[in-house]
Amino acid sequence: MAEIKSFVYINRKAPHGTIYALESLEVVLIGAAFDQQVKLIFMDDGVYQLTKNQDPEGIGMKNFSKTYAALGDYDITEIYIDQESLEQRGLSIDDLQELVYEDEDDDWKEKSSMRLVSREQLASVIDSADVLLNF
Amino acid sequence: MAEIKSFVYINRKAPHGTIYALESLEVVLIGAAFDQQVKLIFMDDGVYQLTKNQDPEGIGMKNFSKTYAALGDYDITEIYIDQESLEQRGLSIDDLQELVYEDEDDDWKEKSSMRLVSREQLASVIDSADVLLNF
Amino acid sequence: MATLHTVNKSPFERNSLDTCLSLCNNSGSILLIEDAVVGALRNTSVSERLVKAIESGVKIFALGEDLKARGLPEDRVIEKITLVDYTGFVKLATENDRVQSWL
Amino acid sequence: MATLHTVNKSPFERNSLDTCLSLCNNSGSILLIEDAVVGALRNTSVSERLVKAIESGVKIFALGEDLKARGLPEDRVIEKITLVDYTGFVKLATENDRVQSWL
Amino acid sequence: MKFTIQVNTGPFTHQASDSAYRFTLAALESGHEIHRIFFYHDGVNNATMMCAPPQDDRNLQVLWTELAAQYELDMVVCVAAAQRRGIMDKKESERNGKEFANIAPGFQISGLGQLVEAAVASDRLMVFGD
Amino acid sequence: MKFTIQVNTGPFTHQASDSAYRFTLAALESGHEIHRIFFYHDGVNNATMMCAPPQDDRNLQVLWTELAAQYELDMVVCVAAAQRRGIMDKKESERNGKEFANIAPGFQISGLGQLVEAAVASDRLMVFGD
Repeated sequence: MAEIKSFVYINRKAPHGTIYALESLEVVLIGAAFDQQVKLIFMDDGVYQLTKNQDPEGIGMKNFSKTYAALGDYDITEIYIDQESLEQRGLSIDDLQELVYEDEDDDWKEKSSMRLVSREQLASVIDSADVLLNF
Repeated sequence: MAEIKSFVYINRKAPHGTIYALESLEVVLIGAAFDQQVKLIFMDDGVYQLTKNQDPEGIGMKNFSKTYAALGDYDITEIYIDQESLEQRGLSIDDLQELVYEDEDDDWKEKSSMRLVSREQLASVIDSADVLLNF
Repeated sequence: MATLHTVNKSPFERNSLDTCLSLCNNSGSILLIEDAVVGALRNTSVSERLVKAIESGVKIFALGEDLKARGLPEDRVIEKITLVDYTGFVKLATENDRVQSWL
Repeated sequence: MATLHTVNKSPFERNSLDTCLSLCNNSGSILLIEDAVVGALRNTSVSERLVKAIESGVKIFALGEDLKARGLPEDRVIEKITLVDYTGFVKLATENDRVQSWL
Repeated sequence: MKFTIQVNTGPFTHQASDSAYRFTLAALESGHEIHRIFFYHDGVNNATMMCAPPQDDRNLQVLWTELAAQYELDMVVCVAAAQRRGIMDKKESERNGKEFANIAPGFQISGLGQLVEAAVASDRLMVFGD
Repeated sequence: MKFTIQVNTGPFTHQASDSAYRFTLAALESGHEIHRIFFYHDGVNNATMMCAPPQDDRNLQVLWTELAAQYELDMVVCVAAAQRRGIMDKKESERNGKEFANIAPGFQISGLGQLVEAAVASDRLMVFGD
């Protein structure tokens, strides 16, 4: 397993209504241990996974949305957000939690992992992946 | 259980891709034994449940579409097909199997159970039901 | 004879809200639950359809617990959509004559 | 670097085909399987979008077994959509560089 | 008022079984009667005694079982749907040549007629599903 | 070519597990290698030995078990997803205080790392789901 592959996780489902968002995050975190190149895409209803202030106590579920903040610690620093999906849903990037990482090549400065992109840019991320995981 | 209620079954899912169409039919057939008034609606992707010449052998499933022909024998004689759903899907009523019943009040003449209706007509079928079952 | 319609899927992903709107007359009520509550926000690609339904007399509700779970602020909800809790959901089911779940 | 996109849900019920079309460039292929094969017919509310994609260079396929299961006649399928069987599905997966399943 | 609750999804994967549970609880606490809870389609998976979710997560099977005990609820699992998906009581398990039963306490296996009967006998049928 | 197959849905409810089975069979018959079949989400329900579908219907668990025996396939069920949904081997069953195991022959329980490892080691990952 010396080969390094590019893994792209595409998150398209809202959280809580189905378990896909939670179980996808479990794969991403486990996958981070494998030293592959990892990119995450949040698009369609997947953008709701990153909304601030989620509080699922009233529906009896746990608030796993806080776990996304740990992605930077797992060296996951490329997170693509589909602009069109946000717009359709009346959301802006400010409605999402900010995901950051510390750049070891730049004196451990804290930098944003989030990239607001167009469909065209997403298409090239997808077309450059070795492995696509869709949730 | 002397009371007679009006049951309306709304079928909105394509067959084979999910089991809902098959398991819905099981409820309808069991329900027919209860001497209630029964109406069936086929709309949205539910209209595909009635297409002629289904042959799911190649996907390893059984062809339960033949069972719909028995609905008349179970005294289910009011079957509503949503015109708009057919049109969106490039289908016409001729693409569907014809469901018939024998009218005991009219010398057991064979009559069609199928009624091609508008959304407006469907709305009144729904709003006159006692029990709505959605598949 | 009023009908309560429930919708539980995101209107950006599925057609069930649209179908529901096409079959809900002006004595009816619609309750958005689970992932469907995302449709309750203002300025989305579906909000105009909901506003039109409200203007035609349809009453629209959304389950507050589901909105809160998804981090969607109450003050961004379309005006005249009423938030209810589970007890309010039960009450809506009793106040209407039947319940139609658009699954 | 070509991508095979698979879609398995009805385009009349879900947004996955539309999303797929918006992200499939003209070197890509789309295979319709399971309930998505209903989108392969001519004269539907989605057929124009598929024809446009084909004209732009996207190759579109549909799984014949799934069409047959649903009683949809081959001669009603959009011209230039190619029918394949499961062996053809495997072949498409090998001929492209990666597979993206729009679930 | 008398309710029948139909649950079409398994626990965890879809929120619908949580919604059904919370609606049922709210109806009972509002003084209404639950005539029957009917588990159909993947809903039969609510009745497996084998679930072991993480400690900090809810266990819907246990929640249903406890609610049924507290309010003496009639929880019926459709036999045809259950056989497809592998939920068995002792009788069904023996009849199908299985080694054990896996249905949790408070649930019982019966036919689809129990759904139709319940819909006739209740004022409202509430369907929760995918 | 080397494939890994991911199965996200239980048998019967969604066609995706049938599609996964048929794709796997066609790949094997075309001379390709199946590196691993990984069952995730509701896909873990393919591995229950308790299913008893009608006589005239397919039994996907049996089909998977037979295919695995014939081609010596590595069929892995995700442990976290399986615990949520109540699929256990003997070890997991004892650890979770259950009375028996219900995993069918040919399936084994392991971690999500097995999915990532398989995706790295294979030429193609095929995902079948809802």
